[in-house]
Amino acid sequence: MIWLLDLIILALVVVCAVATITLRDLLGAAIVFGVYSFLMCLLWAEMGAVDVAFTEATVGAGVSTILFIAAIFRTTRRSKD
Amino acid sequence: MSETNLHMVILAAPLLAAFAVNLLGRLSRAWIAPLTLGALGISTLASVGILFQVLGEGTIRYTVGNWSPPFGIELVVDPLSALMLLLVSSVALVATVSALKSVQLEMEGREHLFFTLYLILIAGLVGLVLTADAFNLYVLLEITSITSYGLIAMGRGRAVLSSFNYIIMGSIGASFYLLGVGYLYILTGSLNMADIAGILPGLNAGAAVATAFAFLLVGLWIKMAFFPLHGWLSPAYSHAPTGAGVLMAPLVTKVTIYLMIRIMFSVFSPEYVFSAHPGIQTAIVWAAALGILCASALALGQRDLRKMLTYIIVAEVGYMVGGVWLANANGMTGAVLHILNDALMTLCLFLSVSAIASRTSSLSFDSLGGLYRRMPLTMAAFTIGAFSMIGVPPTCGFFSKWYLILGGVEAGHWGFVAALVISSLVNAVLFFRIIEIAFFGNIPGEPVVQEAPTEAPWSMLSPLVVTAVALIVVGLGSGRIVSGIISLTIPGGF
Amino acid sequence: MENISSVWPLAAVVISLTAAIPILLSERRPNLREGWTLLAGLGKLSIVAALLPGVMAGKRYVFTIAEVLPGVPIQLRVDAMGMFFALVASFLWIFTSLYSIGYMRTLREHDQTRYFASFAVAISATIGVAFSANLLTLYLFYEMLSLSTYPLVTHERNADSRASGRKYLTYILGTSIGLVLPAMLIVYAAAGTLDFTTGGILAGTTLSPATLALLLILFVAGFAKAGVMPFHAWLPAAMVAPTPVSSFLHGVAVVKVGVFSILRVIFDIFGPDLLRDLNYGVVLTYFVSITILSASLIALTQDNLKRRLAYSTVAQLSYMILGAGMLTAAGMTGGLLHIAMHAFGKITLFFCAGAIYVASHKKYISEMDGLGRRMPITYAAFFLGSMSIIGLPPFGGFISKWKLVVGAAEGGQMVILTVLLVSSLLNAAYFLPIVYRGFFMPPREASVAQVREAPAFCLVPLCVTALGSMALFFYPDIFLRLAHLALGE
Amino acid sequence: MKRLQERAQNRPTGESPIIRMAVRVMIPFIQLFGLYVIVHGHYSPGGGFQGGVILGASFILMALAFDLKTTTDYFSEKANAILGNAGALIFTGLGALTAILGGLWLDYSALDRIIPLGPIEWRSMGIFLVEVGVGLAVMSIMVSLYWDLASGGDMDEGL
Amino acid sequence: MEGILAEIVAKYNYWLYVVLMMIGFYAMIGKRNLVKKLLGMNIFQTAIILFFVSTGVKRGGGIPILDKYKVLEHGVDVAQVVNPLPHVLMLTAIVVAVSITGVALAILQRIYREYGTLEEDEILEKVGE
Amino acid sequence: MKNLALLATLVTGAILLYGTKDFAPWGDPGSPAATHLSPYYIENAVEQTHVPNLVTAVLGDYRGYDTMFETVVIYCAGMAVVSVLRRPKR
Repeated sequence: MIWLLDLIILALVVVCAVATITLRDLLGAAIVFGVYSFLMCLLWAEMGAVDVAFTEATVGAGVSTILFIAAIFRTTRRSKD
Repeated sequence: MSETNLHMVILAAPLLAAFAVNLLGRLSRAWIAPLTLGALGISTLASVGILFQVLGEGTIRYTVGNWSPPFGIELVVDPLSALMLLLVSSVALVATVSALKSVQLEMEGREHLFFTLYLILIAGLVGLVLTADAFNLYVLLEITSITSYGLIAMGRGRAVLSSFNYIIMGSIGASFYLLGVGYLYILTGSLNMADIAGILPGLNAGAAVATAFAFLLVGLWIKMAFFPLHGWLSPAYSHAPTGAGVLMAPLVTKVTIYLMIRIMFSVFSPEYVFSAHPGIQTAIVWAAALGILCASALALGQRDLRKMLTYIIVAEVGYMVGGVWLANANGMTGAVLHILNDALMTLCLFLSVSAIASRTSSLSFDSLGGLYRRMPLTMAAFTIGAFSMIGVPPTCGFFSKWYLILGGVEAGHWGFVAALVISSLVNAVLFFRIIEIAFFGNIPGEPVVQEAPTEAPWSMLSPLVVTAVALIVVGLGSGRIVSGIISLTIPGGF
Repeated sequence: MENISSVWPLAAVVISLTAAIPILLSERRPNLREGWTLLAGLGKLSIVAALLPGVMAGKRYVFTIAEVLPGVPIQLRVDAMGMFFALVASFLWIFTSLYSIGYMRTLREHDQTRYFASFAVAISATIGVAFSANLLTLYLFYEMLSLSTYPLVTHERNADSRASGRKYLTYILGTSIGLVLPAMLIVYAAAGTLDFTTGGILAGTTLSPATLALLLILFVAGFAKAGVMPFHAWLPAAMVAPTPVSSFLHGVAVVKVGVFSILRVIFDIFGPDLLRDLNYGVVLTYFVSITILSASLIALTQDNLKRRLAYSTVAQLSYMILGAGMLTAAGMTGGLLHIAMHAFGKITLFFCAGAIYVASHKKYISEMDGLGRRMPITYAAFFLGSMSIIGLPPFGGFISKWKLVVGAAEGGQMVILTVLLVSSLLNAAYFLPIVYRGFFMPPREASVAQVREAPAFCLVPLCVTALGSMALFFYPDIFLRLAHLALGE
Repeated sequence: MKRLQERAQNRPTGESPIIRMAVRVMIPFIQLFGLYVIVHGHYSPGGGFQGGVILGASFILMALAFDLKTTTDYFSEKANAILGNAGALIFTGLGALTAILGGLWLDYSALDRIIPLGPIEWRSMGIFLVEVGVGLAVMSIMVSLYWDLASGGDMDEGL
Repeated sequence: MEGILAEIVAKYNYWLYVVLMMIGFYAMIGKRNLVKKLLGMNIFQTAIILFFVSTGVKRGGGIPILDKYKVLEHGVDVAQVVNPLPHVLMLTAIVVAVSITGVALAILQRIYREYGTLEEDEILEKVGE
Repeated sequence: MKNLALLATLVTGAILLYGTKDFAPWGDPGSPAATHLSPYYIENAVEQTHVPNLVTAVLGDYRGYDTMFETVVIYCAGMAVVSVLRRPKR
């Protein structure tokens, strides 16, 4: 079962990464990036890197995303590509 | 403080002073100058001491936290790094004297922030020179980068855009470097340079080692703006605040070249670097030659003094990379000597640019007319710096060029020799164009208006004069420097 | 040969360099400023003269400034050849300075301080070239001379002088960086040294004849100050400078430095024997013969007096290289001697041209009809100078030309002999009409009637040099001795 | 708490009261958790960095639910700057201190010379001190990053 | 074919990281929107972190948090614990990544203030190049 | 431009994949990375520092120098953002 979960996470990570860079709505992209970070964090926790996973959860999925959102709020949501 | 910690002083003084500047500087700006200059003065003194110690007793090895080398982080001071330490700390000291003034003029109220970043940048450069740990090098590389991004973005107008560009390129470079470290780590299980160097020859993993080597090098090339990866440098340095440009232009690329030498010869070996892939060596020297020519051509197209100088920096990077990759002792000597000389020449030119910028509205060629009359000392120093760039003896630029060309002749690499000669000629054209404008004023035939002498303030002029004198002193002393220090830095196998 | 370590060579070089500082500082007191100039000139001449007896006795004074490259220090060494040149240069500098004072003050030129300071640096560099112990030191002072004369060439500050300055630098710096520097490096890579050694340092090396030929070309073309065609174009262009500068450039320093450097390279880097073995001497003589003839022909067509003199200089310079290229004892002596003889003659001519300009503001020969009667002393000196250049007795020019002719005859080179004779005729053809027009043609312009002799500061130097070139015919001993010593005879 | 209530009353428009209420309740717990993560870094995942981020996040959350002014009332800019500097100084200063005490840089066992706890215990202690420093620095920098980015450098209303 | 498949299965993490790296790298150099470039940068860096963390994995290894007293008395079986060193390195790398993101976002806002857009081509147009 | 970027990306990816061919299989306990340095930390860290969380031990002590600079990095980031973005108070 665990490898199935693993495989799903792997697939989702790639999907999220692609979505992040293709979404035209920057806010959406930032949110998807948060999801991506969180999936990454799951992946690392599963690899035994609990500290890294914890950090990624707080930083990547948390603060980083918030900073992105803050910056996007202050600038523009629109993106041409 | 015990003697063994002497080289930590070089790093710790600016680092601790940075926090002090941030805390006390926001209370009163009177604190900033004494703290900054004091810290850098201590650094310079300590690095002089270290240089003599290393020359007397040989390489110093130091383990942070008292953990034996492969497990803890090791710092190594060999003659080359001792030389670099002295270069970094003294250039920083001289640059700071001028930067204190120009920052005061340019960014009222943000001085403490500027000098916090500035001092940490210096500490980062010192750390880069000291470290013998591949991952620690990455962290310090990012310190120097992140402070540079900040310092550049403090400039006006397009500075932010260039800084953003620099962030993207710099991050790619650092990430590539980190990938290289990762590949080495997975192959050897170690991060200590000497340890890796011991393990690598016994490995049977040609592809991965080659990949690691390629990524380490490309990463550093991006950071040092080696042609064709140079795009970020020119806008970044030309739009940076003058105070930041004076520090970054002489030091950052030069330290990165030092790092390249470190990686090539301390992690890998000359045999591996030059013999394992014979075509690569020639290709890189050709790339360097091409880079020199293209950067010189680009410099010719500029109509702004600082922009022009930044392209010259790119060309000079080609000199040094090419010199190292010539794979003979003369080329290597030339490259190392040129690191020293180029830092001084660039410092001299950027200091005079900052002195000029304090008195003129812009740095485009049109506004430089008649400067000799108005700022004779500044322009005299500028002229010496220009002569050094062109390679007129006895300024120091001539001697490193001498070794580089000699190395090229020895290696039979005529393309590189031709590139060096042509770039010297281009430099002559570039600088005499400016000297002519500054000498005559811009509008032909029109009588030059006798203006009141407006020489830059002494705090900007004195470092400039010191540097100009240093150019000649180093030139005349280059025989001693080569035989006393640089000859010790040539790795075995040359 | 005995080498004596001595600080005097350095003093001889540096004295005028340091004089530049008080000159710059005493901008507001012209008399004091010119005092410094003259003081430095006299000091320099006396130092050089003090070293003369030792050099005549076969000693060499050596001073090492800095050890800059392995095996190649920045070193000064006074030997016979250097002494020969230094003597000429430092002697004539005093008169050039005197003349400059008169010229600049009469015309109320601007920026006189900068002018005299650059002058002082330039003469330092000239003596430095003369006393260089190796090619690197020579290169150093050569570049220093190029750069310090740039402000002199562009003194006028107008578009014309800027263009000439640019041309000057392009030729001089371009060739020295682009041609001499690589050549020097190849020599260093092959021989491991750059020291001037009698008999040359390239003889024992492994360089192929083709490479040697390339080196010779690089050096002869690279020292563009010598004005060998096609690298001569800067010389007529540089005539926009004030006349004392032209006389300094052509009579004393710049062009002679170029020739001197080429002679140094031929004698002490290649060595006559090597060139003789390879038969490159003949090629060189033919090559410069072209310059001699064509420059003389061009000179005939020039109406601007200074340009005519300039082309004459181009031709005369190649005489010296021609002499060296003959590789016979008499020829080489003649080449060397011609440096001194031409210096005295040509400087007189330029002084005269300047004096004419100061007195009458005339630049073109066609305007100078009848001027001789208003300025008899100047025109007489001009006549003496041109006789020396043409090479007639009793003038110094005769001795050197005679040696050249003898050298050509010894070498059995009839072509060269013809060239010498034809060019002498051409010399006469472009100099004598000037004198003739001055004395015997009626003035074309009314303004000529008001012209009076130039001030004494101008007149005295030109008389001295004119008489000097005559005196050299009767007392050439010192220069002959030095030339023989230099050639190791 | 009282001030939060006042502010909530002063600005009736804006975010929903439910969120405000929830945030008001959550913040102390978040901060407690942050401290726990820092202090317990020796025994469980976490440490100065993660704890610092969590502490910083509590203030960010406050700023999100209320407004920027609220946070600057609680945690002034000056205090923030001093804490940030102090955090970084604790780490580097500890390094300098060990060097001054005659050890090598960051060799915590050298601290044994001031208070004799035993070198190994001091290493553990040193790591703890360092983590606290990191925590302080990270917290204040995270908060300041958010302040600046959310307000565009004006430090007024925030998002 | 078999060989390649086996290789992929044995090293699928490396493949994954290369794919992510390529996505990030492409965004950094190919996308014209500045925020996209930064997102790409973050993806690139997480990919590298993934790579490093993967190097620390041991099949059958537990997390690198031990029981102090047990270890002091009985020692520890190296094979039972994953390699902690890459984790340490990556903690540092994450911090560096978030710092750079912060600075970049600040600069981004200044750019927007200055040029009113975040599209690279539009900015270049405004700058006049 | 985009094509060039794609090409550069593909080349980089290909080189990186080419490099992985010499790696030990994923999770191999006998790989150099797992056998050279890390056993030392796993075996000795608790004893030498009395910290059971190995990551914290290595982070805080063995590689404390890195962590010090890590703190400096984030500190710099804070300072840089303030200096770049903050506008003086009216």
